Parts: sequence; structure tokens; C-alpha cells
Amino acid sequence: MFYDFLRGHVEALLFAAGEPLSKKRIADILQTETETIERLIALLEEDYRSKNRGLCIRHVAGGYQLVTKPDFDNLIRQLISQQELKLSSAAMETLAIVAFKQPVTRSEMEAIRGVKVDGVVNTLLETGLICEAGRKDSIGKPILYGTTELFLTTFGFNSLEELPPLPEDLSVLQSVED
Amino acid sequence: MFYDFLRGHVEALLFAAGEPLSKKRIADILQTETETIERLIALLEEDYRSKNRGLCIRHVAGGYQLVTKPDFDNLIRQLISQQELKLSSAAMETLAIVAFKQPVTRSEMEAIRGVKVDGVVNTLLETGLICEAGRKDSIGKPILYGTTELFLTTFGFNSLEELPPLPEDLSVLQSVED
Amino acid sequence: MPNYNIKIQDFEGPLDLLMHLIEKDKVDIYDIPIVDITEQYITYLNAMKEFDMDIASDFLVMAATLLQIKSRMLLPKPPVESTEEQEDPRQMLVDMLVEYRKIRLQAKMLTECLAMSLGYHQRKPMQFPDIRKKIKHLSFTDLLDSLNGLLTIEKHEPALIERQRFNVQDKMNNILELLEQNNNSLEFSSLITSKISRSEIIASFLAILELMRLNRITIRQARPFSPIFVFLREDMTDVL
Repeated sequence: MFYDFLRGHVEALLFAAGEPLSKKRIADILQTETETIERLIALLEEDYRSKNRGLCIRHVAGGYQLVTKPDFDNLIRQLISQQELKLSSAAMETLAIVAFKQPVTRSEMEAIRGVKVDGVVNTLLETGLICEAGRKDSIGKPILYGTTELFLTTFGFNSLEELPPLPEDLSVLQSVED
Repeated sequence: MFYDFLRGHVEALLFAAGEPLSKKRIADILQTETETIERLIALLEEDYRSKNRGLCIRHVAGGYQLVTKPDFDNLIRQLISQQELKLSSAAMETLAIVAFKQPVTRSEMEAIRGVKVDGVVNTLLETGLICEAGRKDSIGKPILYGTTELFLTTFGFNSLEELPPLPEDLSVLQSVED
Repeated sequence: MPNYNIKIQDFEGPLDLLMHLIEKDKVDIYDIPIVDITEQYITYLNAMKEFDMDIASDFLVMAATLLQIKSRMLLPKPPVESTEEQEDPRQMLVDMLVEYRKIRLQAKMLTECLAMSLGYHQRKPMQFPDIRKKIKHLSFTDLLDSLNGLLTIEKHEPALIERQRFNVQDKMNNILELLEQNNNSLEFSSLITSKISRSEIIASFLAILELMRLNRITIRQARPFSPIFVFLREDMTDVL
């Protein structure tokens, strides 16, 4: 195939970037069309399907990211003494509010959770999962918060539209716990 | 070859590690001999020799490191230099405060924005748009911040004197002192 | 005390606790037995107190809300004058709980997504210390727009606290004088009359409390709802 020789270029770019790259971005750097990039990504993915390869391409945060295959999860965990991202249930609830209701102010989060959220919001800001997203046009111009691209990458979403919808019937009282 | 199926494992490990891994370390994790690792690395290197691949293995610091092929150096540099840094709304607000009120301390910025500014100030320092500008002659001698020449270039000003005066209704900001 | 098998500390906040109580009894969220739930809720707060735990104010606010809803439920309904539907006093609570449950479900879904996503390992972006990222060209307008965001952040006027017009110390002297003029005893209600302003009532009341603390006066009441009398204690003098 004509563009075949660019396969290595794309692999090198994805590797160096670490983070997801949009096809637009890759196309700009390689001075080619996004359609070409799509084809190259498909070719690379075919290569990666081989048992002998440890990597794969993830479609996430509106781009492509080179990552290890999930099969090697346990293996890699032995390697990395990475501080696993562990969020408290308070943090997860608050993150859920930001994710599903963004942009949202601190007091709106507090109204839903029924408790102060200052500590949790600061923790979430530190993790980089949420960020300030302007100010609300109301008294005191409170800061609005939204999720970041890191949120999408970390949770494996391609875009905010991909956030899973809520089950329709909430009145059925299924325990949230189990 | 007998150990062939471990090729992907090694690739995944090298990828995730980022830094060089010794063959001893890889052998330990895969519970095999270092000789096996040597053979697996050789196999991987053969794979990487293909034109279609963007990566190669570097023998460095007593170990193996997965890196991009040197041929792609210029390409990858474009990844960084082409990238336009976008300032968040939090960063823009803080930058505006520094620009109009310089020299200004962190706590003065915090008083105006109503939230901690440590993260944002660090980001702004990294971009080179602001810099330290001495210390304030008050308790604790807090660091003062001001804008840089890069700030002028980025915003298209010739000098700080060219910064238009604050519009009247913005003078609220002026009244916030310490 | 009713039997509760709730582990103390388990709850993130009042809604979390309420949710637990409701789910435990498999109660219909749209038809909460408010009397029962309120009782259970308050029992739990009392248990927290027994364990010497600080009860966060959020929990107390919810307790007050529950009690208020309860009392409104118990009040006889005003005659229905219009066809307008009377709002269920529990409605606000139901809305809050439904919203909260939604968020909890969403948090749970996010947790599952995270668990799945963590199986993929990424690598850190390559660093090029010799290259500085270009900054998007910005204009003065961008800068002004950002200032605008800050602008109407309320500039808080310092709150003015009015000087107390009635001084507790003066009131104390005043009450002692009155007592001496009236054979060392007075009816409590004569000291706190509705003729005086609210701030004067507060000052008088505080003065009485303070005089009691200083053992200058005693207060007696023959039986519940009978008049309260204030007496001067002559055994103690010159404490002021």
C-alpha cells in the first residue's frame, strides 16, 4: 500500500507522545490526510494483533494512544510500584457529579451530596481529573468545574458523550452497594 | 522457537517501564533465565528492524530501553514544538492579575481569585510568561511576581507601558490590597 | 433504644445515612415513612454522641429538616380551597435522595470503567527539555475577558455590627436596684416585658443569667407554669 511506509512514523509518534494523539494532529505532523492516518492506524492495529506483540492502540479521549495489552496487566503491575489511582467513595461521588453535570460549582456539588466538598474538590484538582472551567454568571461569580482530558484517558472514554447513561428506572430500589 | 511467546511480554514490560530494564529484572518478572531474555531481545530487535516499525531497543545503563528510532528524531520534535500551549481559564485569570497588578504576591492573587493559586502560578512560571520579581517588604518577605518579555511577545505588546490602563469598572481589582 | 445495627463512621454524610436507612427497610423512596425514618436517624445521631464522635453540622441540619417535615406531615391539612395540589412536605427530600442515588450509581459506573481502564498501561510522554512549547497567540482582549470573569466577584462590604445599645452590666445593676426597691423579690415577667425592645430583652435576660452565676440572685418557681420569681441573695454582696 502506498502509505505503508508511514506506519513506523505513526508508531514512533504515538510512542513519544504517550498521551492520546488526535488523527488531525498526526496528519498535520506527517503532512497528510486524516483518512491516511485512519488507514495507518488500522494497519498498525493489525500488526499489534499478533501474539508476539505487547502493545495495542486505544481509542480514547478523541485520539489514539499506544498502551500495553490488557493481558499483560498483572505482569506490568509487578514492574511498577505505581501509586495506583485510588479514589475514596466521596471523591468518586464528587467526580461523578462533575462528570455528569459539568460545568458545575462547588455549592451545586454540595447540594447534591449534602456535605462540604472543599477537601474532595481540592484532591480531585490535584489529581488533574477535574479543572476550573470558567465562572458561573451568578452572584459572586463562583468557579465552575469540569473534567479534563486526563479524566477521559484515565477512565477510558473517547468523549464525554461516551459516559454511560443511567438506567431508566431509578424508582426500582436496587441497592447501590452491591 | 520455544520462548517466542514471551516476546510480547518483554515488549510490554519495556514499554511500560520507560527507563532501561536490566535483563535480570525482566528475567525475574517472567520467571525465566537471563539467557532467555537475551534471546527474546534479539528477536524483538529483528522485528524492529522492519521499515514499518518506529521503535528500537537501546542497550543502555546496563539494561534495555525501548525508544523511538533515531530516524524519527525530527518528526518527534515537531510533536512538541508544534504543540500550542493553551492556557486554562484559571491560568488566564491569574495571568491577568499579574499583568495589571505587578509586582504581586501569591496571597494577593489568592485574595482576588478566591482560591489557591499555587498550581496555576507554577504553570505560568513553567510557560515563562511570568517570573519572580523580588520580594515584598512585608512579613515573611513573600515572593513577588511579574510578567516576562515572553508575555509581551505573546500578547503583542512592545512594553508594559503599552498595557492599557484598567477600565474604570475594573478598578474593583485595584482596591484589593494584601 | 431501638435496636440499630449500624456501624458508626460508615457514612459520608446525612444523605448517605438516610439512604442506608431507607434501603435497609426496603422503603419506597417516593413514600417515605417520615416518622419512622426520622426516629431512626436521630437514634443514629445519639449513638454517635455515645461514641463521643463529633457530629458534623451537616448531619444536624438534616435532622432539623426531617423534624420539620415530620411536623408538617402531622399538622392537619388546610382545607383544600383550590384545585391546586398540595405539595407533599417530603417532596424536597425525595428529590434530594433521588438525585443522590443517581450520583451514587454514576459513581459506581465510573469505578467500573476505571477498573477496566487501568488494565492498559501507558507510558510517560517523552521529554524534550531543550524545546519550550509555543504559546498560542493571545490578545489584549483575551486578557480583559479573563479580568471580566473576576469582576463581579462580590466585593464584600465589611459587615457593620451595631453597637450594643443595652449593656448587660448596666442591666445587672438596674435589676439589683429594682430588687432592692421591691423587698428583694420580683416577678420574672416584670423584668422581661414585651414593652421593651428585643435587644433590651436579650440584655435583661443575659443580666439575669449572669447574676445567677454570680450567686447574687436566685430564681424559684412553685410548680410548672406558675409565675417565676427572682430573689436577691443577701448572703452575697459586693461581687460586682
